[in-house]
Amino acid sequence: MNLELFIPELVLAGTAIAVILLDLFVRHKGVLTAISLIGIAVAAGFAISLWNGSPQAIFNDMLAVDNFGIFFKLLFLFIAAMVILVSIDYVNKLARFQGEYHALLLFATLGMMLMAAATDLISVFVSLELTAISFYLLVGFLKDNRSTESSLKYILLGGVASAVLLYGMALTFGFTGETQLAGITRSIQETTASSSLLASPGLVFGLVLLIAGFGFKIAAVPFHMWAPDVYEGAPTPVTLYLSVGSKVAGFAVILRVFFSAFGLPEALSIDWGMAFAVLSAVSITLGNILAIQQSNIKRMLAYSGIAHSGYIMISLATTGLSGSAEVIGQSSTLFYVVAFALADLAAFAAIIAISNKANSDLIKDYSGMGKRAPVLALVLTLGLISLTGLPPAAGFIAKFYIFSGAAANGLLWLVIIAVLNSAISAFYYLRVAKLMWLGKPSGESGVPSSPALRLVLAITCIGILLFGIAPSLLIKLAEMAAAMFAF
Amino acid sequence: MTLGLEHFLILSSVLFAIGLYGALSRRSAVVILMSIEVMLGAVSIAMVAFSRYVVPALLTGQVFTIFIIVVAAAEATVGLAIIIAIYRRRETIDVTKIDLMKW
Amino acid sequence: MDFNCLSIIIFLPVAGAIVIAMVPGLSARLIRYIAAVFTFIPLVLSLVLFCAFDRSAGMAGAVQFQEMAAWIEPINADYHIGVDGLSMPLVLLTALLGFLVVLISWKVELRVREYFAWLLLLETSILGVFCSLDLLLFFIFWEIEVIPMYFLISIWGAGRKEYSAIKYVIYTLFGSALMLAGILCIYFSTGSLDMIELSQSGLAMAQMVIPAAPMFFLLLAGFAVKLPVFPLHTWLPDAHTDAPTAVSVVLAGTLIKMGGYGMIRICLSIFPDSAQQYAPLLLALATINIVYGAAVTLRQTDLKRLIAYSSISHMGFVLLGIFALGELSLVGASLQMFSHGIITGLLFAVTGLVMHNTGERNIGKLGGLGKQMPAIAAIFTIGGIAAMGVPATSGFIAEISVFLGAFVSKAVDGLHIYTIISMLGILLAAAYMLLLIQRVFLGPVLKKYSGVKDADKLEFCYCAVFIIAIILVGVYPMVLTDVINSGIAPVAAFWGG
Amino acid sequence: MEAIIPNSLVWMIFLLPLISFVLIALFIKPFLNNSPRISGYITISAVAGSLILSLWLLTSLLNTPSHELIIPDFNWLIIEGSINIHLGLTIDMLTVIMCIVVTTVSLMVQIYSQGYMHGDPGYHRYYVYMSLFTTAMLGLVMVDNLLLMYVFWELVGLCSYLLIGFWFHRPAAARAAKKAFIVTRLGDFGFLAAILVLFFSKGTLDVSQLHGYAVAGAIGSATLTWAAIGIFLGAAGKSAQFPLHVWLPDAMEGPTPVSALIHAATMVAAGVFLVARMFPLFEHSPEALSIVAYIGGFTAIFAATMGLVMNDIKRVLAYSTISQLGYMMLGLGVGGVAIGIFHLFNHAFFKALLFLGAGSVNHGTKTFDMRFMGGLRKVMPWTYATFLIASLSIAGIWPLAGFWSKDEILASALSENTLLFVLSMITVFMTAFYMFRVVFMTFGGEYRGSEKPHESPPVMVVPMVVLAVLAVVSGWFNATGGFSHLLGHGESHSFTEGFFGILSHPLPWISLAMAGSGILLAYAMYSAKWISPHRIAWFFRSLYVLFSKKYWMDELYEDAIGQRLLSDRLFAGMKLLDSKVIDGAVNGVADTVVDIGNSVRRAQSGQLQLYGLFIILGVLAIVISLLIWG
Repeated sequence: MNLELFIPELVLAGTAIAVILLDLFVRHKGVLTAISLIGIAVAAGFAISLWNGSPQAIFNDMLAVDNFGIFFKLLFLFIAAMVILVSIDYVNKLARFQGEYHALLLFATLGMMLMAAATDLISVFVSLELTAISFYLLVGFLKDNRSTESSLKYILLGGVASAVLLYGMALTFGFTGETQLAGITRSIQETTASSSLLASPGLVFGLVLLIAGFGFKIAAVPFHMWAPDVYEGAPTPVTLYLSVGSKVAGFAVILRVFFSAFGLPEALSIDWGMAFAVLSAVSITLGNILAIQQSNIKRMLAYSGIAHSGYIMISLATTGLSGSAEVIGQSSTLFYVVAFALADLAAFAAIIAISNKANSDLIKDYSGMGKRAPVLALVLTLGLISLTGLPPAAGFIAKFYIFSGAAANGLLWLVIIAVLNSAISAFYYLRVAKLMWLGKPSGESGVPSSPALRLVLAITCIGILLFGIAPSLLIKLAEMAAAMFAF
Repeated sequence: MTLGLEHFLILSSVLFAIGLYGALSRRSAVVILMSIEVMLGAVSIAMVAFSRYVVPALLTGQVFTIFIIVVAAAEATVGLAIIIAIYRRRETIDVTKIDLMKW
Repeated sequence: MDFNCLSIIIFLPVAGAIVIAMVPGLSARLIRYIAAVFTFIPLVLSLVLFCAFDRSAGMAGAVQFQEMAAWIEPINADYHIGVDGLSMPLVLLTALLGFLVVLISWKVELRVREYFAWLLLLETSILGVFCSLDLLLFFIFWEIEVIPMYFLISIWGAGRKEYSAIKYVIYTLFGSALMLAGILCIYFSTGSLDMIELSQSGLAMAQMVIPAAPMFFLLLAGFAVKLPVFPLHTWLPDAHTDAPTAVSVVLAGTLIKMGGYGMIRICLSIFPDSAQQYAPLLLALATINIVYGAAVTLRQTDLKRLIAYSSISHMGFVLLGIFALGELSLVGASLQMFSHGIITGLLFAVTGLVMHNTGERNIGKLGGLGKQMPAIAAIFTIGGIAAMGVPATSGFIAEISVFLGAFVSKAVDGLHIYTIISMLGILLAAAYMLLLIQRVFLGPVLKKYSGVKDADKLEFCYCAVFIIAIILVGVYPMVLTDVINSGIAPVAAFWGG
Repeated sequence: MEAIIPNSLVWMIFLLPLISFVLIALFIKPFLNNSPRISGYITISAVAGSLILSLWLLTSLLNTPSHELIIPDFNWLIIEGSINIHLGLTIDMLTVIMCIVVTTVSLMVQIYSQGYMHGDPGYHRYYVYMSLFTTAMLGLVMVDNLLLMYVFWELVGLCSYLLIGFWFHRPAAARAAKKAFIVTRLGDFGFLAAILVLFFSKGTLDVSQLHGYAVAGAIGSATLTWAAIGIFLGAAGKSAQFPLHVWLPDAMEGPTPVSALIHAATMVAAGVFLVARMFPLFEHSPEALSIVAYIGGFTAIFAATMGLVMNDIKRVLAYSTISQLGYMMLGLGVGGVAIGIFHLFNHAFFKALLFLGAGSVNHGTKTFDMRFMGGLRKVMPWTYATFLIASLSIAGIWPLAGFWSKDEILASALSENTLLFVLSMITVFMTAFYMFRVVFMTFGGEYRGSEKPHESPPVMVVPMVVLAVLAVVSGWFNATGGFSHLLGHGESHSFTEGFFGILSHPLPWISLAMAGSGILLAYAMYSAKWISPHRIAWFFRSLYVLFSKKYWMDELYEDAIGQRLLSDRLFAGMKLLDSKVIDGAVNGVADTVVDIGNSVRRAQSGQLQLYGLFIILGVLAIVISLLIWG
């Protein structure tokens, strides 16, 4: 086995451990941030060097090293770096356990990287749990009423969801005799002719349980109900990571698992494609409708995140329905998650700075922010515009890309539901923008932001506009990453 | 009567249902955590049974089960820690009263 | 042309917006001058293009001043712009109004920097719509307009401004959402986003996954909201009523023209058969727009709301001209778009002056202003006369072309009836305009308005520009019809000229 | 002036007033607002120039065998294969006669206005409008294309609007202006429809081409009839024919010279001109022609009845105008172009004179109400003399102008339709009565007003004298049928035996008797006071009320139809529909979405076990739906 292929993960694990250990010795906690960032940078460097090599399997086919995985790994590393940077401004609330905080962030990142690479149900499960457990802790990190409540809700519901997922895996394993994703496909193909495997509801039931288990991760309706509560109570950087990291990782896993194991039309791909289409319609609609009335901005973004999961699920549905001939479903997922991550990062970075100052997450306290902190307000507005899906932000191209795949695969009805919902979503996104620019400021003082935060703001803004105006590059990368699915 | 796969599966699904019922109905967070453990146990049984009956030559299911056990332990640990943290602040672990955040 | 004139026209305003927004420490006065310069140059350039536009018969339908660059290769989207006879006048109109609204906004004192930045961004977006030859590019420009409009109405507006602003946005987004779906369908039926290619080959290259009719209606929905077509029109009165003067001018002058433009450029050119099949429905709606819009106008009591409703009626003529599917009627529709742009632009501008100088917008409370503000009264009367379609103004030429064209068009059955009913519109137009003039400017002088200001030099100047344009087109329509016809001829050829 | 007029000078007939308009509007009014009289001089010289050129044009035409001139044209609106409108002039006798009428009356009125409008704050504005009107009126009679005729048709209407509302601070003037425009536009609806029909049918709007098609029978008879009716509807609006006559009496709110020029001599006659211009169409549609005749005949007597009872001098004249316009229409309908136009020609002079006289009286007494006049023959002798001449002329007393044209109409009516003849004979009586009622009430008896009356200045009197001369002699042009001959259209029913020869027929004696008895009755009631007008009014009280209330047509149009039915019911209903139903639906949908959101939100109760339950329910839902549809 070639361990070189595993270097990024090793570096990250090493960094995490190093951070915990260093925490015991160093006084200046800024060092921890620096080390974490360096570790991420090094890991990213190695990951880049692996880009576009021939796909390989490691650890007995437990993990794959391919463009698809690397694309996500780089994305997670980028997001992690951004989250660490914005956490600096949040640090007064996390003063005590900085080492653990960073280490947990890194472990969560590691888990997500493994999720993107996992090619066996076992490794999928383990990496999923690594991520989840790190997050259970991170969510409760503030130890106040809300934070702990979030954490409790998350872990208990997460436990149930894990059990459901596992039962699905067990059934899949039981009916195919394989935990290897590729093996499952093979087994299904072999038995299609001879036995009535597919006719038995067992495998379908297993598939449904898998959908439910993963649906929990990506907060798809009706498995979404934890998300608003958890998002609201968690420390804001963690909320951010949860909404862009954990969710995106969920999609990475879903793509890999469903496409590798059930990707052929005869292997239920039409069934899960339709299931995702329906879930997507419900998620988009409910997410948007519920977001309208929210008064807490984090909660609003949680619901908006549910809607965005719905949009991404359109591409999953496309993937399921289009079969193996084209990769637009997958590549549009990849593009969308990047655009979504950038927009959410921008929005949350601004929210962190503002809520630090205002000591509140209520939307009404954003009144007049355009006067008090024009740059933050501008970035938040841009982020919201991108989330709405208006040009020239990346969110528009992302939606266009996803919808174009869906329209081509007979999902016009879903596209229409989705585009109409985009219009509804403008209502609550613009409400925040309106309040910031039109409302009366509650105070005179400006909102301070650290250089790190400003860096995040700058990077995300550039990203949003760059991928909104000249998306070719990212689309090409996404297509390269998705190319492994074409067979 | 010999024990067949279906017996194990019935056992497993009954156990899973019991665990699920417990998780959704009991008020104490600790009991819920235990119920989740029951569900995971149910899955383990199914896993091992499948392994034994479907692919007797391999140990896939067993290996999987070991991972499940490990993860369940980790999860329980973390869960208990969180429950303790909650109890410290609110002096209750009744999940129906932990509803600060809603709507 | 080596020199990328169109790109410069499109992007200069947004460059101005960036300068205004980013350069710190600009005084309000300087900002105004910057805005004026960054809109004046596009105006001059578009005038140059208008004059340089090749009107010869051989160039009929040809797109001129094209620029093309690869943009998003994976989905075949290009940066492709150019103008033909259909869009050239609208580009000119947009550039003209773009400059004039800066002058109209000269007295805005609230948050000057943001105001002009948004205004300039708005101009770029509209210009982009008229110049785009790629569906994705078109749609992007189409959507960009929403954000500036939202802020312009909700910050600088009056009355229920936030309600109106969000109503505008939601309506527009619903329309454009459906339009996006339509564009996607076209894209996946044909694999192309190039508007020229699509209009030339129609759906011939389509692998018809989706029948043409749904695509046609999806696209039409977006345009119908913008035009606006009954019953999708209720955003317009609200938006106009509460928008600041300059924004009303842009909204009435150019923004809603995007709807008519889109119908001709996309719905008609790409779906000639569907257009013909469903024309009776749209003609019926056009008739309703005209007559119903005018009838509702008659009962309005708010100055701006009245003019807003009159726009609905007037845009009905555009719809009538478009779906009569005759060459002359289409030329008439295009003329009406241009003409309505300058006429209603003028009316909103001068209404703004009345409201600003008297502080009153309720028609019932105004009166006798002809004595106190003679210049404004004269200007308004000229605008009103043009809106009634009195000859020697552009309104007459446009409406008569629509009527003549629609009446003689043989593409659709029953056009005679639609046309005759629509003619009631000009009768009602006379009624509401004269009633308005009578109530506001005529009658005994009211004491409470003694000493109100009349138009000052600047205001007089920009109104004069509008008036000159109105009269010029009215007296010598060929100045526009030559250009327009070169764009319309290939479209009209679908239904045998 | 033997030489043929150059084309460029033909254009100048139309362009001179236009230049005057532009000059005054763009330079004099903005920059020389304080220099009095200059606008008037410019306008007068421009119109005088046009008049001279018109006369030259007339002689040129007389010297041309075909009595027609072809003037090369300019492209105006050309869309290859769709429409082809050239701006060209058609110069035939009809045009020239109209040009002469328009420029003559206009010139007189402009001169008169120098006195009448002196010192008015809107003096320059007045001449702006007047110049524009003259331009448009000349354009209307000269152009050779139906669409361009419509252009100028509307423009004269616009000028009429502006001039009626000239004193716009008076609510009545503002209302009257609006009413005039809207009512005439109602008629224009028909004109426009006719244009559409003709364009649809033949693809051209060139007048001479349309004539050609009509004469050749190339236009279907139904099309032709509809087109002709449409055109007549337009004409009826402009010429205030029943039922669109209601605007003209109110239009008297404008300055009196305006009434003289626009609402007596020229613009209101444009409807008659239009029918004459398009006469070949009417000729080939008997139905349309009889509609013209009946409407004209009815309007003549109908308006006259109202003229009997009015106390406002201008209103009497207004109803008289409507009545005379009815005569003209009748003449067109029963006799042809020459007869109608000949009456138009004569009427222009004497009616303009009557209005100028009324203006002069008003200048002296500051009122239009005849109950506050009387005895003015002593203080205003010139006005009295000219007014009397005009009154005799309009009453149709031999050998004044009115006699000649009116008798031709009567003669034609007699040969065509007895009913119309009887009606118009009665009208002759009424005309004489109401005109002399005016004469006696105004100039006879003793002065009843408070203002000290005085004769008008020479600048006003001279035009009246000139017009008085014309009001006497203009009828003589056709004493031997010369006028009819020039116009050429149709057979002349007139007595062309010459100046005295006409008296050898019985008909003139009948009409003279009717007129004479009208005058006698007026004398008996208002001068000699043999019969009390009040007793007559009481005796015929129902008729009196009917006439003085103008048959309640204003109430019917404005209150019942305009306000109650349309505005308050239909339009208000539509507005309600718009705000409540259509917009309400939109807001309702939005509110519903929010409401749904609010109720669904309740499920998010904060109870984590409920959340878990939803996960399980979700699984079951997917399973069930897969079982059903999968």
